[in-house]
Amino acid sequence: MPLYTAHLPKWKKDEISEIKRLSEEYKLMGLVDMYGIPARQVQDIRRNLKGKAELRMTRNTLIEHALGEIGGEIKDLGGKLDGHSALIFTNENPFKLYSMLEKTKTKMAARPGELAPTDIVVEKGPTSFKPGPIVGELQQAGIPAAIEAGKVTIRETKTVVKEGQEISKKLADALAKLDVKPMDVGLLLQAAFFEGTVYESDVLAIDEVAFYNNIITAAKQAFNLSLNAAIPTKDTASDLLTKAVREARNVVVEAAVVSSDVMDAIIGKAQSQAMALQSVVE
Amino acid sequence: MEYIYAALLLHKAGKEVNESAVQAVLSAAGIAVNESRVKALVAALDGVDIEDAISKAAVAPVAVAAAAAPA
Amino acid sequence: MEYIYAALLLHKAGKEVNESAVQAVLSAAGIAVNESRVKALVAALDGVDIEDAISKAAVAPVAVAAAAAPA
Amino acid sequence: MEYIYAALLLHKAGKEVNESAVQAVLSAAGIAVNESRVKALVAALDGVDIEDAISKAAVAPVAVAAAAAPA
Amino acid sequence: MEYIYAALLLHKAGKEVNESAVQAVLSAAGIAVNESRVKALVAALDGVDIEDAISKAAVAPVAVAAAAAPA
Amino acid sequence: MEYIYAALLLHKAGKEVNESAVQAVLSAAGIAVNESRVKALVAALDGVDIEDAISKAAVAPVAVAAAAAPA
Amino acid sequence: MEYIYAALLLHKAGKEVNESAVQAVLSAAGIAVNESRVKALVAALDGVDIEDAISKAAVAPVAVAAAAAPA
Repeated sequence: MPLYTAHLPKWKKDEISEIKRLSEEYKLMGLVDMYGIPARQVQDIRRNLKGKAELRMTRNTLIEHALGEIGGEIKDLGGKLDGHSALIFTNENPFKLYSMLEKTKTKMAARPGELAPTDIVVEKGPTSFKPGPIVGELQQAGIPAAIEAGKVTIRETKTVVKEGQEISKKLADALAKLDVKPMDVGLLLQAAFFEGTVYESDVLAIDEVAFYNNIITAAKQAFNLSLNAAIPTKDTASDLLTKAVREARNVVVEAAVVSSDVMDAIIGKAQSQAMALQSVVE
Repeated sequence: MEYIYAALLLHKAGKEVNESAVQAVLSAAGIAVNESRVKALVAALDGVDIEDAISKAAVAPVAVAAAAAPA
Repeated sequence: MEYIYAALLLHKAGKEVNESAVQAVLSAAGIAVNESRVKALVAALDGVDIEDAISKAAVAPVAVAAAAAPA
Repeated sequence: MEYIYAALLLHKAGKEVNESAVQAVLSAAGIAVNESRVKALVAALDGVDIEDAISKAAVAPVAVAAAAAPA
Repeated sequence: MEYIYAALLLHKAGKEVNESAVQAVLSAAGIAVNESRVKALVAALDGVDIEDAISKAAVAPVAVAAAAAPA
Repeated sequence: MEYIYAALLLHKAGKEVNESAVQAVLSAAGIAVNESRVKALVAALDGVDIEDAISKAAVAPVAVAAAAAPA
Repeated sequence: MEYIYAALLLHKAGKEVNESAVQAVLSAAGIAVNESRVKALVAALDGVDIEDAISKAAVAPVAVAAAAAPA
């Protein structure tokens, strides 16, 4: 390996050793896709990750060199490299990094030719524009614009492009003017090397809402099982008693078994039956 | 309401809700019976599915709860 | 439920809900009266404010209407 | 209410809800048994589908009022 | 559920809900008692305010109804 | 509640919920296992359709008050 | 769902929900453990208030009804 790098210029050698140093300093080394992220957004993301993760943009060839010199399983990361990859380092595990990156996503305007990530809707209402050629531009983009009370106004809420469809140049321009930012931009974790294993993006995506709902479901199932199978636990003993009493009350009222504790409920039922019948009769 | 109770009583006991039966029940309760009200009751109940009408009473509170919940 | 209706009938008629009165009403309806159930009913009603229990039932349908309307 | 608990205990255990069984359960719990209440209970439950009655939500006017009030 | 009713029965009778009492009630009902279940019940009930749990039942039916309504 | 989760875990894994299996799971979690609770759990689950029991909503009475309050 | 059950089991037992503990519980239940799913579980739980999620489960039946009612 040293022979291989021997002929590299000094800045390249420095870059490679910097990557190696970072890979030793951090538990996780990952690849993120930088495609289409404007410089300003990259700055924002870098700021948001400060103290949690370090982003390093460098040439693919240098990354490959570094991976080769480190050796071992980490070389598999090289297979995930593409022209827009950057390196990311953190001490978090890959799942946390993934959700962290999801959270640092920001919105930006669509560029011509991009696909709508969701249905793009233009809301009804006045705009800040004064009457002028803008009205025609909006209309040509399929946006129902008109002049009302001396202002350019969107006459009705309209879905201008469906999810997955291409955004035309006219529409992209019009949306930008209306300050509609439909595109999510952020770093997409392509793969991560952590504690001896390479994790690919498909295993890293965890739907946090679904996950939370699963916890609730599990707790509900446990509660249901405890009550329905009458298994008393510390958490459910009181609920079990209430269930039993409720069942007893139901029987009392349903079968009109008189019992001093529930006479009000029985009379109430008889009375509401009487009122129901009366409303039919009158 | 006592006329209705008498009708329900007869119905629950599986008896026919006719004028003489209603009259008998009310009298037994010591109520001075108004004959035309008995006639009106029996006439009004003609063709009414009492069981069905009663079961709506049980439904009412359900509606209350359901309606109250999202408020 | 017929025992309860008999009690409500007597109550509405302003009569005391005692064993013999309940028995008389049920018999007039042609019901074979179970003495223990009559006793149990009268015992269970002791101390119960029937008017109060009735008025609570009255709250329900009103609430239904009120709650259902804006829904 | 203890008479009902005894009945449901027997029912849930798959036993017949008859007078002697109810009496035995109540006595074992140290309750002084009132024979006519036991008779009344067994008579009232005669012909009742207990499983069905258990699952039917009883109309509780008091609770309804409480729930409806803040709506 | 029979174990739970046994506990309620004892509570209503003003007795302590302990292993031997639960066992006695269940045996009187002709149930082959599972000792572990009795132990588990008594252990789970330790520190539970039974009266409080009972009082909640009066409110519950409305919720049941509410939950059932849209189903 | 951990005993219930152990049962759910075994059930979902397609394993039989028997004493030794429950014990193994709880021990692996570092829990000092109470043998009679394990026995009680397995006994209570005997004949129970777990799939059915976990999906049938059991209303938590405590929740009623909480849910009703903001209504 | 087994991974969630394992996590809740550990949580309820007052144990830390870490990778080795989850792995041990799942293995004891005879489940072939997927290491990266375990890692994902532990990572996803970080920042989740399990106690809070559990308490939502108790409220849920009512909440479901409330949400469904106006539909």
